[in-house]
Amino acid sequence: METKLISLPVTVNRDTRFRDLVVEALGEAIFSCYQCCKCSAGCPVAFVMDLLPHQVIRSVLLLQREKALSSRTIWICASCETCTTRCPNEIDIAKVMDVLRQIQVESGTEAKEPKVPIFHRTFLNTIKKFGRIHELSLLTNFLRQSGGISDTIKSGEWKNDLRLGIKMFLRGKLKLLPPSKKGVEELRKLFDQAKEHKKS
Amino acid sequence: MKQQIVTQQNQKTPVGAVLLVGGGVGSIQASLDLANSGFKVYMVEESPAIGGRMAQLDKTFPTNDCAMCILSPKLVECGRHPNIELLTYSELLDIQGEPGNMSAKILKHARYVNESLCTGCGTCQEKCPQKTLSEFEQGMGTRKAIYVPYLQAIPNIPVIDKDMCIYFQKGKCRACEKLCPAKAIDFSQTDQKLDIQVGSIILAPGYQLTNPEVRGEYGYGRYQNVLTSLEFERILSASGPFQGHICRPSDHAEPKRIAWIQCVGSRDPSINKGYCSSVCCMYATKEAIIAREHDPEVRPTIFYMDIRAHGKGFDQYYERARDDYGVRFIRCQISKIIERPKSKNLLIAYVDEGGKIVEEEFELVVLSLGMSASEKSRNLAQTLGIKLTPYSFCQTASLSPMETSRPGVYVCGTFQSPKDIPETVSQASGAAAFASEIISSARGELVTIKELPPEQSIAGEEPRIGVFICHCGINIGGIVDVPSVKEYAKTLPHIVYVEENLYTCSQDNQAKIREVIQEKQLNRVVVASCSPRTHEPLFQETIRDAGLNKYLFEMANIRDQCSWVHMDKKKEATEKAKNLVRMAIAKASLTEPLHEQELKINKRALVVGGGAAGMTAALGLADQGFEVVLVEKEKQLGGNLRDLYYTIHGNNVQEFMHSLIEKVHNHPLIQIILNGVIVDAGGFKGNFKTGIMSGPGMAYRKIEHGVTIIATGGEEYKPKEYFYGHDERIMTQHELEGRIVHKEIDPKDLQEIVMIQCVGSRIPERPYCSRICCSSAIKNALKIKEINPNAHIYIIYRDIRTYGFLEDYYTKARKAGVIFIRYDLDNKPETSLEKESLRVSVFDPSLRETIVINSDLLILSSGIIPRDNEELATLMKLQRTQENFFLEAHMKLRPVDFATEGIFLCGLAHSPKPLDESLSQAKAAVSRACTILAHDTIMVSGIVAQVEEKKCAACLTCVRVCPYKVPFINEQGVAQIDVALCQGCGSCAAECPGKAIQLQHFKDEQIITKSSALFKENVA
Amino acid sequence: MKASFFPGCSLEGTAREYGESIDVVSSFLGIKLEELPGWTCCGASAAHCINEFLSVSLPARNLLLAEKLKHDLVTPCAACFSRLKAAEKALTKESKEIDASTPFRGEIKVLHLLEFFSREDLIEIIKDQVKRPLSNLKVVSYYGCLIVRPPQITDAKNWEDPQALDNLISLMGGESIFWPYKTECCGGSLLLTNLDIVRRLIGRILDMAREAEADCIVTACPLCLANLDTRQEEIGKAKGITYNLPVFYFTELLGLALGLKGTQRWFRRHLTDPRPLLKAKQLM
Amino acid sequence: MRLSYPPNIKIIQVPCTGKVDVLYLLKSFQRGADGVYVAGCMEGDCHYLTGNLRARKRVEFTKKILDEIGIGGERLEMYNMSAAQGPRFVEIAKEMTERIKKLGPNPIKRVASAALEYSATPEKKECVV
Ligand SMILES: Cc1cc2nc3c(=O)[nH]c(=O)nc-3n(C[C@H](O)[C@H](O)[C@H](O)COP(=O)(O)OP(=O)(O)OC[C@H]3O[C@@H](n4cnc5c(N)ncnc54)[C@H](O)[C@@H]3O)c2cc1C
Ligand SMILES: Cc1cc2nc3c(=O)[nH]c(=O)nc-3n(C[C@H](O)[C@H](O)[C@H](O)COP(=O)(O)OP(=O)(O)OC[C@H]3O[C@@H](n4cnc5c(N)ncnc54)[C@H](O)[C@@H]3O)c2cc1C
Ligand code: SF4
Ligand code: SF4
Ligand code: SF4
Ligand code: SF4
Ligand code: SF4
Ligand code: SF4
Ligand code: SF4
Ligand code: SF4
Repeated sequence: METKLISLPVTVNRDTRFRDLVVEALGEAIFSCYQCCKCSAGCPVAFVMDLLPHQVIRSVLLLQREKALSSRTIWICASCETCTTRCPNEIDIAKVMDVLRQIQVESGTEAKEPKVPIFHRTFLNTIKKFGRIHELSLLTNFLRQSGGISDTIKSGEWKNDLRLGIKMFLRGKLKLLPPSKKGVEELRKLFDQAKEHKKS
Repeated sequence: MKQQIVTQQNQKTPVGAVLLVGGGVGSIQASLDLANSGFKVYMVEESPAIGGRMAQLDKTFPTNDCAMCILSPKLVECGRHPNIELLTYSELLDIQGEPGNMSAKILKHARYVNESLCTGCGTCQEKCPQKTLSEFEQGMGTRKAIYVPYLQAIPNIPVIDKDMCIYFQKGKCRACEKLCPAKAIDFSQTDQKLDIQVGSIILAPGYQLTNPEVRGEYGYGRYQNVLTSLEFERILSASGPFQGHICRPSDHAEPKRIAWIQCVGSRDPSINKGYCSSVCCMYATKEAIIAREHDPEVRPTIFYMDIRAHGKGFDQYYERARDDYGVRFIRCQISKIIERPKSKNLLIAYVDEGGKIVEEEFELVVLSLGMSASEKSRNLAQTLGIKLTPYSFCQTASLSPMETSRPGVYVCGTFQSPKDIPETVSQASGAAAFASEIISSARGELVTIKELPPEQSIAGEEPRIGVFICHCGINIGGIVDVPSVKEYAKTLPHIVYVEENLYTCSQDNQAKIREVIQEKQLNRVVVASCSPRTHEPLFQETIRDAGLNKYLFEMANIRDQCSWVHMDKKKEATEKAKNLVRMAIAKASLTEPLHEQELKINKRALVVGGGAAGMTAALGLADQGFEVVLVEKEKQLGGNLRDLYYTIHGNNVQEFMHSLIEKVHNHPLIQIILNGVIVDAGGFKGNFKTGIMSGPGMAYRKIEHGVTIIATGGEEYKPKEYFYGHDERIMTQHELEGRIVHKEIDPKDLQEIVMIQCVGSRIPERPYCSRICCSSAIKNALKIKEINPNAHIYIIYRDIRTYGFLEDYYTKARKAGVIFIRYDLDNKPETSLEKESLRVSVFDPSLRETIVINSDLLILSSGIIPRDNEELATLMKLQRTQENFFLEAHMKLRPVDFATEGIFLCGLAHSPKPLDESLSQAKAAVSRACTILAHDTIMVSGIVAQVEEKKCAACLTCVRVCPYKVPFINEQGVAQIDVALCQGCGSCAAECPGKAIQLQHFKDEQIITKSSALFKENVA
Repeated sequence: MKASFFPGCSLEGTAREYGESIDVVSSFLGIKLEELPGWTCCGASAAHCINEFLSVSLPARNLLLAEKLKHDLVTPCAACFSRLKAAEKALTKESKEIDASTPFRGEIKVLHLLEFFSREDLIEIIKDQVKRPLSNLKVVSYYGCLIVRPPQITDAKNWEDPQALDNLISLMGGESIFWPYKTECCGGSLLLTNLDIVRRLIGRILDMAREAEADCIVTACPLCLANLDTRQEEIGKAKGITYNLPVFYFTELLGLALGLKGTQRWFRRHLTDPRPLLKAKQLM
Repeated sequence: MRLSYPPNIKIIQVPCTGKVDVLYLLKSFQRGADGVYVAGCMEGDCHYLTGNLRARKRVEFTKKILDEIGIGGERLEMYNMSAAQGPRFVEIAKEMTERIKKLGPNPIKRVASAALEYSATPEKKECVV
């Protein structure tokens, strides 16, 4: 008989702790998924995903923690909310992605698309520092953190980026000085509180 | 005691009339059942004509019958029935009173056409200058301000749409009034209120399509080439806006790549449409097949979630679509349709079988929209104080889906839950049984029975023929030179009288025909006019009223077959009209009076099978006042109910069964025969004779009865698959249910449970869906979850078929954490059984990997097979399907009748179905049976085959040929045909080598003379 | 007409012309948009991705500030709008312990600038004041994701086929072209991390605008504009086509149609220069 | 729908095409019909279950006889159509007329052309044309 196996058989897990975390954040709704694939069919970035959105939901339901957390998908999801908007079962798939990202970050392991969480962290750090985003600082910090500078140089992208940067600058679109640190004190408190609200 | 007398005095006697709300196929069926079993019927329909949605459909699944062809005869019958009063363009405002005696307030909207004067000639419609979009054509075609909704509409009386009429809007025009030859236009009409006394009410207001705009991502209304399924039906229809030519709205090009998107507005809890609409999977399949038939280059694609082919013959239909018609089924819900700005083609992205995203271009997309209750019917229910479900359908008792929350008011069809035509029809009959039960004592009190004059004998007379030639306004007269046809007719042999009329069918001309018959001593009448389809019965009635046998009437079809189809060839049309008249006269001169035999009806019923269906049928008939003999082959009643404990809705089945058995035992009109075996059977509708052996001594009895109901049921298939029988952890759903109830299994001890669906069903050996096993599995899974919420349950399925509101239980099960894993026939789950471990491995198509579950129990959802019924089928000459379920007379419109008249079927004997549907169907069988039992005698059609014994060589040809197995070789060694059984098809006559058989009214001589008459002139 | 204004971080940087045009147009229309004093970043796409608590508390802080001022909070950025609305819903659902002393009472509304400009009274004024109708200008409206999605958060009514921009275009005498990509995602949040994905997304949108024979695109979000405007050249080059599809903020077009000063300055800031088009259409 | 078809076609109703006798077909030709066709319901859709299948067999058989006696089997045909197929009805009427015109008049007689149709279940057949 022709076999259609793509990977080795997986024995179903009985440990539900991972799924419980997601359910805690999203409610029982996630169980109601009937795998209709509507989320995946409408996802603008599905073409570069390793796990399609419906498969992400499925892996949560089938207790496959590793599969979900080590996916590229959770990082390249553009948070466009298309899936959430159209899911017939009112599953907030975009939020599932968020929750999985949060769990992944807290797990301390390396993300499949490491640049993305680095970017987000840099972003939040910028806020923490200035209260608002200063695009230039964000950009340079991110490039430094993610090793992006050498990447872009290697790929030759830097020429593009440089050209773009110069154009932006010439058009007055790059603000050079960071904003004054309004409300930063208050924000610090929030960031501290945030640490107490870890997932696991 | 005293009190009882008082209440009895207060109670008015029941009224023998029923009010039907709605004029769709459901209502039509219920009204015919009721009117034919002795009750007066009022049918209130809000639109100008009856027919409902079915009239708009092209073909119908799974037989692909033309919807209009099979509906039209029923429409005509309703329109002509003396005991059915059609109140079209009307609505029910309110009801008052008690069950059995209610008064209904009805608002009859002004039609502005006098119904008794209008002859339906259509002149007004043709001449009216004001065009508007036709609702019937879903806005894709036009109609006039004065209009009949569709061609075959009943009543064929137009109505003026006040909002569109120029006269009403601007005070000028009145063209219709001027041109109406019957002077039927009446602008002074006003809305009228009527009060009608009835005993009971049936609501059948049907459904409306769910608004496609609830799912804006599909662009309906924005994208021209995105259509609703009903719009597509009209496009397919030969009488539709494009004459059945498939073309798309944007550029009228022929689309080749057509996609259907399923479940639009159904199975969508996010918009409070959590239910499945039950019909859209099948109608999309049908539309795809028909599109392919119209144009073999069409490449249909259906995007679906589960194919719900849960009805009789549906799975085979679906497979044929896929395998023979190349319909592509892709399991993916579509997120969005994108219209390409220039070509207006439509892009659809989907996930293919291999888990890849594919974008494909289509030229036309059809949205398979679901059913919703209309706002109007919701309001009506509210005024009547009838409870609705959360989805705004009519709420009913869970084991009695025809009873509303208000006593005396019943429901049927799609207002109760989404369903197809056969289920609507069957439920309609069921509702009719309920509605008539409470007024059965008033049966026959309000019906009209016509007194007829004695028939005059014409024996030995030469033919004296009268000919009436109709102008049909200008329909005939405008093309055919009627006066010259008249002059010509006068020259033909046997003609005593010829007359032309503007409208031969009008009331006054009917009177005229009667007069002329008397005056001129006519003994044959020929009318040259429109069409026998609609008018032959009318003229036959007229000559019968004048004392002539109705078979002495003959019609020449000079409108539908002449003037209408040769409009541009007036001369030829006139010539042809003459030919047709000559042919009709030739045939008329040879017609003979035929006598419809009157047979007495035995008012007893035989019910075979003492399960839920059989017992319910027996009780139903007995409650209508008829004697019943109930035969059960086992030693006790109950059938499958004996080991069924709860339904998915939570009913206590054992309690239900015991009370049913008790009622059956205690009913004075029911006689029960246990351990009964049917050993011989004979007779015909109204007069059957059946031999039964019963009891320990196998005593023989002959039962005489007028009708038979077959309720021999079905049983669980005992699996041979998945190690069933080799391990006590492996069992069927049915067995699981029993073990839980009897505490042999405690769900608390279970961690992991696997259920496998479609065991023994939907496989080449048994290609049908057993319909109930999906919900049985869900029922039991929910039961386990209720007791042990931590149990992990995996249901391995092919398609989940929780049609209608059952979908809610599927949703509930998922929410409770039951995991559903899909498999294909070529990728079945595998089990391995070792001492300790019971492992099931299955390929999960979502994650595309094989999953292995270590299970505590393996539950097989095995299918339903019919009980052994071969002998019974042979004895009673009953037809069966390939799978040995019994076969009804017509899949769509006669779902509980056998082809053999007087025999009905219900329950699992017909096909697998859950308890509530078996009970409804049993009621339906009761209603159908009552249409016979209500009468004292029946007339047998005069058009039957007769054997000339001398010529018969007993060659057995007729015995072989007759589709109804009527002819047999009698004791004299010649063929004999029972007139009560013969359907009059003429097959035997055509094949009898000795020409020993003649079909009355279509004798060889008559047909040959008629056809030869065409050539008389040429050859002479 | 008064409202608190939450400009969002990019209005001082990449979206300068948006900020400038908002100022000019709103003061012309007699609207007082008062910058929320002490506002801080809403967390944009970063917070909700990696920190649930911050995803609500960052925008919530601003919401609470605004409630004190008792005016509705208007923001010109889709991402800010989305985050503020999400916070609004979260706060009204279960009063979270953000700042227990001043719980959110839900007395003010969060509005996107586009919504605000679609108020009937403003529409009436704009209709009367159009000086230079955008005749013959074929415009496709691009709303992007977060102004409309998900409707449970945004309270959008016609989320699959929004109309606000199209209505404004028609109001200004332009030709609003129907196209199917009004709300298709441009990948904004991936701009810095996954440029190749973003290029593909933008490329599709630009292709569709071309197929619809549009002259230009109008948006109501700094991120959308940045994405669609800045990368046209490089995407086109890879495919061997020149898009040359100017992208406008709707307020810029309003400025143009209302005949206000300063438009030149705004248009100069665009990477895909709109001036040749506007000249060709005799709008400049 | 009122589509037009050639007026040389005359319809003879029978309860079911199952009633169409070989005799009728032959007689028609004997009397001078140039062509005859039998219009039955779609296969599998017969109102009387199997009448149309029987009719087809008989028509095939009669065609052979016609060939043998020199009239020609092409003058006889059996068609299946449903009552909704008005256009098809017309198409067949035209097709048959064309065919007969090509064949010329029935060799038995010399005069004009006429075709005869035996049509089943009249109540269904006509509603469309
Ligand atoms: C596109 C499509 C294709 C289909 N194809 C098939 C098929 O191939 N086979 C099949 O079996 N089924 C098919 N169906 C389903 C079929 O249409 C229904 O099963 C059937 O019409 C139900 O009949 P009904 O009598 O319940 O309701 P309806 O046909 O809806 O009739 C109800 C009638 O009641 C009238 N009415 C409504 N409210 C009131 C009121 N308040 N007062 C008075 N009158 C009222 C309406 O005007 C209407 O005439 C299809 C459905 C659709 C949408
Ligand atoms: C395994 C199984 C599980 C089911 N589970 C559910 C469920 O969970 N929920 C639900 O709603 N429905 C369920 N059903 C369906 C439900 O049981 C039936 O719809 C209902 O019982 C009606 O059955 P019936 O009367 O038509 O047939 P049966 O119950 O089969 O009764 C037929 C009776 O006729 C007798 N009989 C047969 N042949 C003859 C003969 N020649 N002469 C005399 N007597 C004869 C039989 O002995 C039997 O007593 C199930 C059915 C089966 C088989
Ligand atoms: S759209 Fe919703 S129900 Fe469908 S697969 Fe995605 S999450 Fe599941
Ligand atoms: S939110 Fe993420 S997963 Fe959902 S459609 Fe958008 S990109 Fe895809
Ligand atoms: S009066 Fe009205 S209905 Fe009559 S013809 Fe004129 S427009 Fe038509
Ligand atoms: S013209 Fe008169 S009789 Fe004819 S259909 Fe119209 S109203 Fe009826
Ligand atoms: S699954 Fe149900 S609702 Fe969906 S298309 Fe099929 S029948 Fe209709
Ligand atoms: S009988 Fe005459 S008037 Fe009546 S409908 Fe027929 S053709 Fe018309
Ligand atoms: S399990 Fe039963 S009801 Fe479900 S699809 Fe299979 S055969 Fe049909
Ligand atoms: S006419 Fe038809 S039904 Fe009657 S005996 Fe002959 S073949 Fe049978």
